[in-house]
Amino acid sequence: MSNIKIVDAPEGLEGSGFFATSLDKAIGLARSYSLWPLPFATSCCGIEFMATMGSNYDISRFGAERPSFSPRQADLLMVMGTIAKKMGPVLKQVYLQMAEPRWVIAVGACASSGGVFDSYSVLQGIDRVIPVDVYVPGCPPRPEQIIDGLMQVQHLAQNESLRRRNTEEYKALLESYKVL
Amino acid sequence: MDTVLIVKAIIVVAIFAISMLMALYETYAERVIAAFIQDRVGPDRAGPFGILQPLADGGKLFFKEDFIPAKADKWLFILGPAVAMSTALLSSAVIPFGDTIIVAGQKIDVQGMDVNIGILWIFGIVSLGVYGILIGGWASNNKYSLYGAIRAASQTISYELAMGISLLAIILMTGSLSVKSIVLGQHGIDWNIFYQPMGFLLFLTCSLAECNRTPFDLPESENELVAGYHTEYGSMKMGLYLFSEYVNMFISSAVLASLYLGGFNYPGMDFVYNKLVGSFGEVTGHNLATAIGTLTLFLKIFFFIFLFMWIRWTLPRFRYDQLMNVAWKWMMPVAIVNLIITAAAELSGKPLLYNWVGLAIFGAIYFGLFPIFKKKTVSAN
Amino acid sequence: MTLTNRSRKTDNSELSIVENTYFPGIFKGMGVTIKHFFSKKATIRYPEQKRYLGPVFRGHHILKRDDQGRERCTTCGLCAVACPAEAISMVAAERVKGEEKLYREEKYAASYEINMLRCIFCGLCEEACPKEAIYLRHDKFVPVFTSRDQVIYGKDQLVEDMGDRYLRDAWTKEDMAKLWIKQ
Amino acid sequence: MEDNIPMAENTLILPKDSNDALALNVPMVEDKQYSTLNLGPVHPATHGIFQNILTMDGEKIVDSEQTVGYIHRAFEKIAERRPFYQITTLTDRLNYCSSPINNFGWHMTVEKLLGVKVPKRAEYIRVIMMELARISDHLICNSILGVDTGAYSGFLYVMQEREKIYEIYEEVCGARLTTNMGRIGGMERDLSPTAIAKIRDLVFNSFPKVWAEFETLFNRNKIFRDRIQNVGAISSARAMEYGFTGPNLRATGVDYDVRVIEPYSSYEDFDFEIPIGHKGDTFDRFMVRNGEVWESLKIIQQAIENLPEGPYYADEDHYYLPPKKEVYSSMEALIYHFKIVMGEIDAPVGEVYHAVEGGNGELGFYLISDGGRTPFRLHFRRPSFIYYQAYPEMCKGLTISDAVVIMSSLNVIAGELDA
Amino acid sequence: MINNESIVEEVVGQFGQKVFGFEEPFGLLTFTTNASDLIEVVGFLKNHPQFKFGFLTDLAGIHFPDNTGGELCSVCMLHSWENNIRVRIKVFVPISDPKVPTLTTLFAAANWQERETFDFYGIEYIGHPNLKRILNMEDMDYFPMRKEYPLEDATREDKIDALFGR
Amino acid sequence: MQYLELIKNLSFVQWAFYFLSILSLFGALGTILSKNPIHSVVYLILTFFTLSGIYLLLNAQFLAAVNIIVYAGAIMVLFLFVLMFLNLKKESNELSQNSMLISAAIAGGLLGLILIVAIKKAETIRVNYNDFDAKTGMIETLGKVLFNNYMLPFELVSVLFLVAMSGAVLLAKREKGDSHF
Repeated sequence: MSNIKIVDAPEGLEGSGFFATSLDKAIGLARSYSLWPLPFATSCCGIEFMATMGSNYDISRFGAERPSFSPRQADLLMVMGTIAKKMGPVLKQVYLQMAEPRWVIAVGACASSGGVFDSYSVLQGIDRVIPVDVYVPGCPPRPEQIIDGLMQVQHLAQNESLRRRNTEEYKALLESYKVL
Repeated sequence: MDTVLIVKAIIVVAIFAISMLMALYETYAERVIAAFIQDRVGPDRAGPFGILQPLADGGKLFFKEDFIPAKADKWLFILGPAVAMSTALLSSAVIPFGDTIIVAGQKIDVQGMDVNIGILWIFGIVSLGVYGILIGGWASNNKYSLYGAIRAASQTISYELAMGISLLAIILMTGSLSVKSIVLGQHGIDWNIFYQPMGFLLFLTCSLAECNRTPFDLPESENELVAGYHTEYGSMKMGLYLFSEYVNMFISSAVLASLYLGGFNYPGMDFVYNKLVGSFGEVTGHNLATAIGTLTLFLKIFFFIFLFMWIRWTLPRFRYDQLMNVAWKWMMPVAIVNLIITAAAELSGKPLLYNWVGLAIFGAIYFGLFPIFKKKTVSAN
Repeated sequence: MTLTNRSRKTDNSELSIVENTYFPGIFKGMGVTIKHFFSKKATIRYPEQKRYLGPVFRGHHILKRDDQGRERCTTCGLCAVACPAEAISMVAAERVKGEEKLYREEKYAASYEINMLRCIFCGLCEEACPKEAIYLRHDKFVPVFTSRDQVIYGKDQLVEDMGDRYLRDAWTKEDMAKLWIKQ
Repeated sequence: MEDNIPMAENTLILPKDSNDALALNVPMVEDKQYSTLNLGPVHPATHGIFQNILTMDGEKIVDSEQTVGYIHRAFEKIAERRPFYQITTLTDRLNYCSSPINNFGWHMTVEKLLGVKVPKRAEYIRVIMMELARISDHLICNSILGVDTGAYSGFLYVMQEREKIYEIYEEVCGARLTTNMGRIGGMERDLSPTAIAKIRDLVFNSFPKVWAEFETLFNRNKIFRDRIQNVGAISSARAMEYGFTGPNLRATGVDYDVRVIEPYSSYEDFDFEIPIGHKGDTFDRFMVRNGEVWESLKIIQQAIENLPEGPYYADEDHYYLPPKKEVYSSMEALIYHFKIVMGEIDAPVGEVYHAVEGGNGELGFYLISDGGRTPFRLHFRRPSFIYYQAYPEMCKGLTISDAVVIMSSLNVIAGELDA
Repeated sequence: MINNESIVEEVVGQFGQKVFGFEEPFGLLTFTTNASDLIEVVGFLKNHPQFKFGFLTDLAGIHFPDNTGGELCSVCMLHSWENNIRVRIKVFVPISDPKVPTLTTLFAAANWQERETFDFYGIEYIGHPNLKRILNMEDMDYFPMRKEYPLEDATREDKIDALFGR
Repeated sequence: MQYLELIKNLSFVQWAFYFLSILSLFGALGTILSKNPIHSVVYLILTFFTLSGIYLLLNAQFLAAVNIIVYAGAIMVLFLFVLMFLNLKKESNELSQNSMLISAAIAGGLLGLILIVAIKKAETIRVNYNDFDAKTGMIETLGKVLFNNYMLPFELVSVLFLVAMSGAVLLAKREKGDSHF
C-alpha cells in the first residue's frame, strides 16, 4: 500500500490563506476521481474494457468503476471498437446527450483512425464525428493502456478551468463538429 | 426547558447529519465491499484508501451540467428526486438511536420523536418513498424510465403487504406501535429474532425489496432498463436518487436492528450500566451507557448494511413476474402463517418455545405436503 | 437427433424441495462470495506495479541499430507491404560517403513513419524484416495521444537510443528455441 | 338487441344475417395499444452493437425487429485485397472472444488449398490453443449471462481465469485478444517451457476449482434457474431450419459438432464427449456451455500430456518463412522470404470450404482462389450471423428481462455478426 | 453408402440437363443449375429420403466480371448431417438482370444470408419476404462487393499510395 | 391593526392549522384545476398530507397515519400507476367545455347547499377540558371501541373486503381463458 500515489490536497489549503486555492482545482480533482465512463463498446476493445474492469486491472481504483449506460450520467465517453458509418450518427447522438463536462476517449485503432479496416463502411476515426480528447493506440490496447488513457483524462480534468466549457474556443470546437 | 429543547434539536440535526453521512459513506462502502468480494481493491487513489471518493463524486455531481430533457415534465422532473430524498430522510425520525441521556437533570430520548405510532410512521413514509421514483420516472418521458417507475411502484406495493404482516407479529408480541417500547422490550439478549426467525427473514427480504436492492433491483436493473427510472437524470438530481437509495438502506438497517436485533440492547448491558454508574456517577455513567448502546446499534446497522451489499454482489435478480410470485404466493402466505403461529404462541404464555414449535410444525407440513401438491399440479398439466 | 455416439445429456434435474425455498442457493452463493472477500486480491496496481508481459509481447516499435550504432534498416519496404493496416511509409536514400558510421547498408531510410493509430500491433513487420531492423518492444507501450498531430512517429521516436538500448532475451525465434532448451 | 339471451362478455355472437353483422361490427376485443421499445444500439444488454425494436404489450414482447450492421467492417472486401497471411489479422476480429480458433481455421483452409501437411506437434499446439479459446469464449458468455441476470461477481471470478488464458496467449504469440497466432504451415514459434507450465497450471490446478465455484454460484440457485429455465426454448427442428450450430444447437439436443463429425487438426486423437441439452432453452444453453468447458479442459489435458515432439511447422519453403539466419546467408531463403512476404506464393486455382467448430458453432471459410496473391473471393460462414435471425421467434411472448437473457445466452458477437 | 457419385447419379437422373458443371474440388461435390430450377433441385435434395440435406450451411454471392452472361453467382451449400456429406450448388445470373429464386421457403436460415448477398452484390431473390439491405445503410446506392468498386475509403488521408505498388 | 394583533397572538397549533388549511385548499384547487392528470394526483397527495397534518393537530395520530398509508401510500400510487399508462396527449373530452362548466356548477352548488344546511343544523360539541381524555384518537382507545362496541360491523366489513378481494382476483384471472370458470 505504501507505494500508492495519493492525491495531494489542492495547493493553498495548507497554511493561512486556505481560500486562496481556486475552486477550479478542487472541482477538477473531484471530477478527475469520479469519471463515470459510458462504455460505448462495439467490438474487440470492449472485451479489453471488460478486462480493465475486471479484478486484475480494476478501473475502480480511479473512481471510474460505475459504468453509466445512460449518457446523461456519464462523464467520459469511451468509444471502444469499430465505428461503422452506420453507427456514426448514433455515436454523435450519444455525445449530444451527455452533460458537460464530458470527455471522449477513442480506445483502439479502429475508433481512433479506422485501423486495419480501411473500407467503404468504416468511419476513419471518430474524430470526424465528435471531438476526441484522448486517443489510445493499440488493437486492442492492453488494459494498462486504457488506464493510461483514463489517467490522461484525469490529467485533463484536473487542469481544466471551470469556465472552459463556456469559452469561445470550446464553442468554436463544438461548432466545427456541428454539435452545438 | 430550553436546554432540553436545544439538546433535542441537536439530536434531531445529528440524526439528519448522520443519515446523510452514512449515505455518503455507504457509497464508498459499497465500492470497497464490492471490490473485496470480487478480488479487487476498490478505489484507492482519491485520498488514503480512497476515503475521499464520495466527496469526489459529490463534488463532481454538484458541478455537472444540470439539464432537463426537452420533452420532460419540468416541475415533476425536479420534484421526483426531492420527494425521494425527503421521504428517505423522514423515517429516521422515529428510530431510537439510543436510550436516554440525562441533561440538566432531565432524561431526553436519543430519538427524533417518540410517537406511539412509530411503526405506522415508518410504514407510511416507506409507502410514500415510491412517489419519488414514480414521479421521476414518469416525468422523464422515456420508456425505460417509465418501465422502471412502474416496476418500482408495483414492487413496493406488493412487498409492503408482506412487510406489514410480518411486522404485525412483532406488534402482537410487544403490544405497542412505538419503536422505542419495542426496543426496550428486548432488554439484554431477549431479542425478537429469537422469537421471530421467519418474521425476520420476511422483513429482511421485504426491506431489500423496498430499498430496490438486488435481488429486487428491477426498477434500475441496468442490463434491462439502462438505468431504470433515473435514466434521464444527470448531475445532482441523480445524485439525490442514489443518495436516497443509500439513506433508505441505512434506515432499513436501523429498523431491522431495532425491531429484531434489539436495537441498542446488548447482552450484559445491566452489568455494564451498573459498573459505569458505579464508577462515573449517576449522570455520566448513564450517558456513557447510552453511548455504548448507540454504538451497539450502529454496529448492528453496519452489519446489516454489509449484509445488504453482500447479498447484492452475490445474487442474480428476479424477473418481474417471479418477483410478484414471490411476493404474493410465497411471502404473503408465509407471513400470515407466521402471524398465526405468533398469536398462538402468545396465547400459550411461552412465546419462545411455542414459536419454534409452531415453525417446526409448519416446516414439517410444508416439506411433507409440498411434494404431493407438486405431483398434483404436474399431473394436472 | 443423435449423429454420434459421444453425446451426453446435461444435468437438468429438478430442484429439490429444500432448494426450492431459495435458501440453499443463496447461502451457497454467499459462502462463495464471502470466501473471496477475505481472499488475496488479484489486482495489479498499474502505474506503480507493472506486469511482465512475456518475452514476445508486441508493443512499441523500435528501429534497431547494430552494435556500432548504425541503423540496420535498408528501406526494402517489406514491412510496409506486410502491414495489414498500411500504417508504415518510408522514403529511401542512398548512403553517401562518410555516412558509414550512421547506416549499415548502402540504402537507408531518409524518413520512416509509422502511424501509431493505424497500427494493429500484429507483429507482421517484425517477421517480414530481413535485416532485423524493426522490432516490437516487449517492455513498452505506445503512449496515449491527446491530438492527431502526435500520432505519426518518425525516425526520431523510432530509432533506438544507444544510451538506452533495447534488449530482449532472444532476437529471433531460433535463438529463443535455443534459450528454451537451456532452461 | 331486444332478445333476452344472457350474454357473457366474451361470448362470441354469430351474425344471423348481413344486417345483424353490420350492427355487430364493433370490435369484440378492444384494439390493444402496443408500445415500442428500442433495445439498442447503445444498450448495456447488447454486448456489441445491434438494435432490436421490440413491440411491447406492457412488459410482454409481441414482436421484435432486428437491425444489424452497426459495425459492418467489410471483411470480405478487405480480404480480397490482402495476401493470405494478412487475412489472419482480419480473422482475429471476427469472433474476438476466441480469436485463435478463427486464426487456425483460416490457416487450415489455406493449407487445404495449398496441400500443406502440418506436423503433429503443430496440430496439437493448435488444439490446445483452440480449446483455450473455446474456454475463454464460453467463460465470457456464461458469466455475462450472470451479469445480465444481475450477479456480477461470478463474472469477475472467471475473468481472472480468462486473464490467465491471456497470459498464455501472450507467451505464445505476444498479444492478448487479437492474437494473430500461428502461420500458414504451422505455428510461428514453439510452445515455450513457460507457456507449457502455465497451461498445465491452468488446466490441472486453478481453472477447475474456479469453474466448480462458478457452478456452485449459479447452477442450483433457484433465482437463476427461474430466470433462465424455459426461457427462449427452440425445438431442434426449428433450430436446424434457422441454421443453428454449436452450443446453441447442441442445447436443443442435436449432437452436431464439427470436431467430431469432420475431425480436423487431430481432433480424432482425443477422447471427449459432446454435451447436449434437452429442450433448447436458455438453461440448456448455459449448461451445454458449462459442459463444453469441462470437455475442453479434458482435451487440453490430454493434448498437453501427449504433446508430440518434432517440428512445429511444415517444412515447406514456399509457404513458411525461412529462419532469419538463413535469410542473411542463403540467397534462396532470401528469395523465398521476399516472395512470401509479398504474398506471391503461387496458390493453386480452386475453391475450398473448410469448417471448424468455433466458439459459437460451425465457422466456415469459403475461399475461391484464382491463383493470384489474394483470394478471389473469401466468404466467412459466421455462425452468429445465421442463428441470430431466430431471436424474434425466441423472445416472442416473453418479457424484456427474458429478451436480455436470451440475447446473452445466444452469445451473439457483433464482430462475427456484422463482419 | 452415399457418396458423391450416388448423389450425382440421382440428381442427374431426376433433373437431366438442368444440372451441369459437376466438379469435386477438395472432395466437395459442386454443380451448377439454372435459376429457374434452383428451388426444385434444393427441395429435392432436402426432402430426399436418403440424402436428407436438411441443413443450409452457407449462402454467398460471387462476382465473376469476366464471365459474360453470368457475372453474378449465388452459391449455396447444403449439408447432410446423417450422411456427413456436403454439396455446393451454384447459380449464375447476368449482372443486368440478377434474379434468383429465394430459398427462404425451404430454409429459414436463408433469410439474412440472402439479404446479405443482396446487400453485397445486388442479387435479387425473388419471393424473399424482406429483401432490403442488412449490413449497410439503407441509402447506399451501389453494391460494394462487386469487383469494380474500390476497397479503400476515399476519405482516408494518412496513407501514401504511391509506395510499393499497393 | 386588530388583525395583526390577533395574528401575533396565535398559538403554535393555530399557526400550524392555518398553514395546513391553506396548503390543503391550495392542493385541492390544484387537483381540480390542473390540466395534466398526473399533476392532479400530485396535488391530491399534497392534500392528503395536509389533511393528515390536521388530524395530527386533532391528536388523531392513528387516523393520520392510516390516511397516509392507505390513501397517499397505496390508493394514489395505484391511481398514478394507472394514469401513467394512459395516453395523455389525447383529448378525450366528449362534452364541450360549456356543458361541463354548467353541470359542474350545478353539482357544486347543490353540494354547497347541503353542506350549509348540515352545518347549520349541526350541534357543536364543546369539549370539556377538565375531563377530556387525551387518549381519544389514539390506537388503544380506537381498538377498544372497534372491538367492543362495533365488533359486528367491523367483522362484517372485513368479510366484505375479503369477498371483494377474492372477487377481484377471480375477475382479474378471467382474462386468461375460461378454464377458471
